Amino acid sequence: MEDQQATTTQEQKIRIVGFLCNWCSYGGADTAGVCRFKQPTDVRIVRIPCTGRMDPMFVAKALINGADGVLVSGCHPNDCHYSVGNFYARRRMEAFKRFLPFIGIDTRRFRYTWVSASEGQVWQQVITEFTEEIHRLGPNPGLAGTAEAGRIPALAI
Amino acid sequence: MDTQKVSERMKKIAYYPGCSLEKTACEYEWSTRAVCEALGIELVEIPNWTCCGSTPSNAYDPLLGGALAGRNLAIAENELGLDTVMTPCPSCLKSLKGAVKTYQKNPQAFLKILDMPFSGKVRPISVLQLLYEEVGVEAIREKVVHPLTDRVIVPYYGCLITRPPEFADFDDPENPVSMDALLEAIGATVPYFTHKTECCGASFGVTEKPVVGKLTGRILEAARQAGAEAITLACQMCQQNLDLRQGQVNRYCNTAFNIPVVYITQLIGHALGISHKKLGMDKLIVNADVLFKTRASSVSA
Amino acid sequence: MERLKILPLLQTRDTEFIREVEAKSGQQISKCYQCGNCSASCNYTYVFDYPVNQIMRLIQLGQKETVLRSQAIWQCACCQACTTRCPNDIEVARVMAALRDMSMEQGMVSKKHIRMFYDDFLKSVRRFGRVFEPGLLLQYNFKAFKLFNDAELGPGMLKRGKLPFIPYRSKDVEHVSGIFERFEAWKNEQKRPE
Amino acid sequence: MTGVIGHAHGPGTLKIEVYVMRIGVFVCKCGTNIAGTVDTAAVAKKARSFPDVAYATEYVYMCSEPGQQEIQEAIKTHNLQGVVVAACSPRMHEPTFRRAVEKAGLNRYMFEQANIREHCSWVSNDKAANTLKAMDTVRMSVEKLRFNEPLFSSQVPINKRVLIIGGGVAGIQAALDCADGGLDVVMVERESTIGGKMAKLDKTFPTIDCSSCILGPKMVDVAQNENITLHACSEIESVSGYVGNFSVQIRKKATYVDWDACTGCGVCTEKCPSKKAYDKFNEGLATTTAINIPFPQAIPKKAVIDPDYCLYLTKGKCRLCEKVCQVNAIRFDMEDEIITEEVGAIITATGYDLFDASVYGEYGGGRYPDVISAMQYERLLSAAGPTGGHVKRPSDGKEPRDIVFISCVGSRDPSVGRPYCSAVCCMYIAKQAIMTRDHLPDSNCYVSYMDIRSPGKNYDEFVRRAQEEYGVQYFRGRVGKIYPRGDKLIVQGADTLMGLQVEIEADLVVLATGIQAAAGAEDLAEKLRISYDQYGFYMESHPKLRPVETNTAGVFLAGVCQGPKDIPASVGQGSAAASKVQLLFARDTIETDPQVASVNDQVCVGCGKCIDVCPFGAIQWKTLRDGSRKAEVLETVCQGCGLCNATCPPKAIQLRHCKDDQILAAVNAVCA
Repeated sequence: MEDQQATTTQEQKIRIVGFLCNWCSYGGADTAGVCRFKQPTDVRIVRIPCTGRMDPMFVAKALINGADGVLVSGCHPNDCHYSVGNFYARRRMEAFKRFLPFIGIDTRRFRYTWVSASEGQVWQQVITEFTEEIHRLGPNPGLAGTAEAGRIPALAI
Repeated sequence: MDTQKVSERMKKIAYYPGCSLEKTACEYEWSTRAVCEALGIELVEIPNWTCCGSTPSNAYDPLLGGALAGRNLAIAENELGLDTVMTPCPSCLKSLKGAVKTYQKNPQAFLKILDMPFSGKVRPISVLQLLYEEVGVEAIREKVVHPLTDRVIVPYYGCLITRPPEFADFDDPENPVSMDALLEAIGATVPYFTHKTECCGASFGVTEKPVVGKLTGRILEAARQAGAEAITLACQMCQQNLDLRQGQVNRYCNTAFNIPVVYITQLIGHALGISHKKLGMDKLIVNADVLFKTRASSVSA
Repeated sequence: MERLKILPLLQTRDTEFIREVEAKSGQQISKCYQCGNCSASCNYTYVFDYPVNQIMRLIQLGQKETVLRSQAIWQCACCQACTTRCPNDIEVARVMAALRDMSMEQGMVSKKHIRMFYDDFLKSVRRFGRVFEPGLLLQYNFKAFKLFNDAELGPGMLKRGKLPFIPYRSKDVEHVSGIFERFEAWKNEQKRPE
Repeated sequence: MTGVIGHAHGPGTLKIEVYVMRIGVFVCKCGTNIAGTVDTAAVAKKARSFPDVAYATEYVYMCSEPGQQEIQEAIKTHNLQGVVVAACSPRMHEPTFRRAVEKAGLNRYMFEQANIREHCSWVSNDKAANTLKAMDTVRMSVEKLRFNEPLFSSQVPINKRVLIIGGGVAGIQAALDCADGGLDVVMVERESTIGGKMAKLDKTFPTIDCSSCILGPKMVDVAQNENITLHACSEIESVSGYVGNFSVQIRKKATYVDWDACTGCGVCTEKCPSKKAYDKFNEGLATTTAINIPFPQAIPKKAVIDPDYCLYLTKGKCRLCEKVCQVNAIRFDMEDEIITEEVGAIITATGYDLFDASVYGEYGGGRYPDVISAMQYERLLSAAGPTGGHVKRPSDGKEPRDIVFISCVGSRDPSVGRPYCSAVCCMYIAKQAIMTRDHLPDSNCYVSYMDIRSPGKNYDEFVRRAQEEYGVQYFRGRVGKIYPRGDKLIVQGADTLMGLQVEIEADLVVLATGIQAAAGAEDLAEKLRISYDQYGFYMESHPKLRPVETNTAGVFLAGVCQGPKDIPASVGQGSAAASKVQLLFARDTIETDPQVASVNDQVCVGCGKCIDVCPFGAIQWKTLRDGSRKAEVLETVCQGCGLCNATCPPKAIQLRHCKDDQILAAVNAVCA
């Protein structure tokens, strides 16, 4: 019983930031809502026009400043509303993922995925799985020694 | 000289005959062994193998069935160190495959009941699968010495060989072609057979006789309409219904079928030049000599 | 089995039963939209008291007794035609197998002789390690009062050396009977209330 | 409007400049849609504690007239400079609320919408968690809004030409409506003739009127209308530009016939010695000549050479058509040609394909010649078809007596990846059964069905007539297997109403194959930058309120490319799309979206990376007076994707309304 309560309080602390492209994944999350597909509530969604707009700095800042997980979701490859934005995003996110261990962050806390506007069920799956993963990992311990550094300025990535 | 088509891994495989092949379907067992030997595949019989549990054990609980079948797989793994288990019996194959599935679903309970080390990595296959996928149609064609030229034979697959598709993972569920291809490779003429996968009545031979009479009768009738001189198959349960019970069917349906029902391994064995004695050709209830006689006279002529 | 006349749904719809069938078979019963393809494909429809699609319907309606006492579930040969052709990818044959399983557990088997045959089969396996087919047949005939069932097949098989008189007893029979014991122990463990 | 009043200190040591803005927060209850699982009063109360929030309230329906008035009055009374509405998805009502704040004198970009319905109240029943999430979401919007600035759009001229992709009945309707309204229309058709699937039909339900009698005149109108330019045998190669000014590259496929010269006299088709070419128009029931005109009423009525069957193109010998052509129209050296058309709007009417029934192994998998598709049967019924309208079996040319129709072949069948209803099969089967009884009064028609879907004017009456007047025998249950016995086909089905298996010895079996997305639909969608669903059908902007628009401005949908539907609905959509284009073209200019990138010259280092990545070529070089080179955004070309913003090393280029500081403000609102 006590264990369960402990997890509940811990669960409440979990913060996930989701960067969703306006045309596909934001619409997909809308579709999931319209269909009343039940999802965990830990994600906070930022609407961006395209995953090509994603600067890895956003993810780094979120994770360093206390987010426990970051999810970036856009259109499927070839389906980008701006033709190629998600290809650039994929390249950047992939490179950034490899960089994460260097700043002491577990790569599992960051995920990027593709969900189209019609895929409400896929969104439900993606967000449920990712939230579960973050719950398993627990709260983000943050950067060692960054308490003094506070909010770090823009990373040149 | 040896068949190069057979991969190294397949040259030596574990062999599970199953209870019915031991006696009542001994010709299937003999011909399987003979054909594999002729094709350069060594069959190592699982030492002290026991019953796979079949349908009754699975009706009680898949875990009981799984453990009964699984102990044979575990022996193949532990004592023989082989990763492929071949069985000619489709029903046993189903149990063996089911054992792997049941193990994957609940390994703890499975191992507790089995009480033997088991990794679940061993792969059960049928003799048909071995001949069609691993040896290959071409390798068999090359070795044919007594082709069944001009013999019209229809292949009967039955239910279990290709179904359910995800589980069997072999051939097409509605229109399987593996035996068609093997028959053609040994020179037979293969008309399109409409009842390839219709159920023959399975084990209801004992308990629900009229059902088998009707269903098996339909298959025999479809074979007759296709102009078949013989039916070939790869399942001893189907063989029992079609061959052993052909007389019962005739009585039930008021028909006079006299169609030889021969195992595919027997036909391939014949084509490869193996003696009929070794293939147990005399064990068939409906005499199949008519299939081979005319061919023999044409050779001597 | 007498056909149902009026179905008092409110009183008889057993949702626990639906849940249990789904858990046992791993299939979602509500996916069935009653197209009838299973009954169209089943070679045994003509002997069933309830065709397969009606069995599925009865499960959807939670009619436990009717389903578990039906003969159809015992006349299913597990030929998988229904599973192969189900447009909703329901493994219908597995559902039928789960129903047999439950019918035995609940003691609702309608086809007593089939149950008998199954029991004898397993006893034979437990005793010898392998199945002794002729013995099994005789035993079955005796119990089912069909003494001469299949007797006409005997001479033909005998002539071809297909009828052994002495059962083979596997050297590993202890391990096989051990499996039965461990299974029973495990089963009792599962049943024990917390 | 804003000024620096001081420096606040964040939790870290970095100082953040804070601008003062009087913000109003309006929390919508959406009836019980939001209020049911979110404590909206608590959200509004919490919002009052957020920085710069001067006013916060809740209301039952924020989008309603009184709701909007409430916002407008609050803007005036509380002197608000920015507004956050916490309600549904901005994809739903952002334009509504932007207009509302604009009416009250605010710039429309001083507005943010927090999505607390689709992303919050509808995804969980945990009221406490939802309320927490809603508060965070409002906080993020408030923080972002504090960095917003007014934006102003400009006007660009509209090119009042419209491109229509697809010449089926939906495309034809759209083209004629646009052309009759005085617009310049460019029509692109993949096949050598327009008419689409409807041209192949013999009759239409529920009136049984002749398909070619109602479609034919419309096809002729397309050919004769001066405002319509028709490119047949053509496909879309690429699309660039934006609403009002698209540039479309069209591939005109080699026909090996100069269509300017060809008169459609048909002499070449009579003389062509290669007579085994696949007859697409007759669904492969007959063969045709290598050079052919698909049917007498084809528009344009021009000959085309099938290079797979032409003896000269395959074997290098023949050229008979060249010799007999009196106008010397044959061009064996013809190659594909790419042309460019400039248009202001695009209507997509690319139609559908029929499901390939050969995946059904139990129905013979294409092995039985007398198991045919309904479209093949339609050709057998047609007086212009290969049998001249005499129903004959493909195998032996005999008149069938017992005919079985099977519904839902490739529809409502998840096991073949088609779980949806194709919407027309129930009706066309009833039609074909009625026509069969008319053609062959001694015949017996059987229909295997699961459910009868006949919602439409006079539709259900039609299905009833098939049974009551024409004696068509319906039986409820799918067919499990078909197999031949002698020259008959044994159809093994079920009657679930009786709980019995049924068996029919049939002479002919017709499979009601369902509708699937046209081949290449996904490719075209990617070129047009529109969305499609998992089956390849194009997604409309809103399933109820914007049925013919897409999420890409200036691209509209008509017909089955959006989803299965019948002829009246397709024609309706064709007209609807045309009227949407007329509406767009009613003005001379179009307002540009000011949410575009802009460059800060002081920060730009002139590396040119933004120019390289821009998918639209919207960034170019400019030279300052000091001779330094800087990037410059062409605001009318920029589509606002922000790729340049993420790429720019010194962050000199910023996407307006979605700048780095705006995004980070939202992120920090929840991470701090």
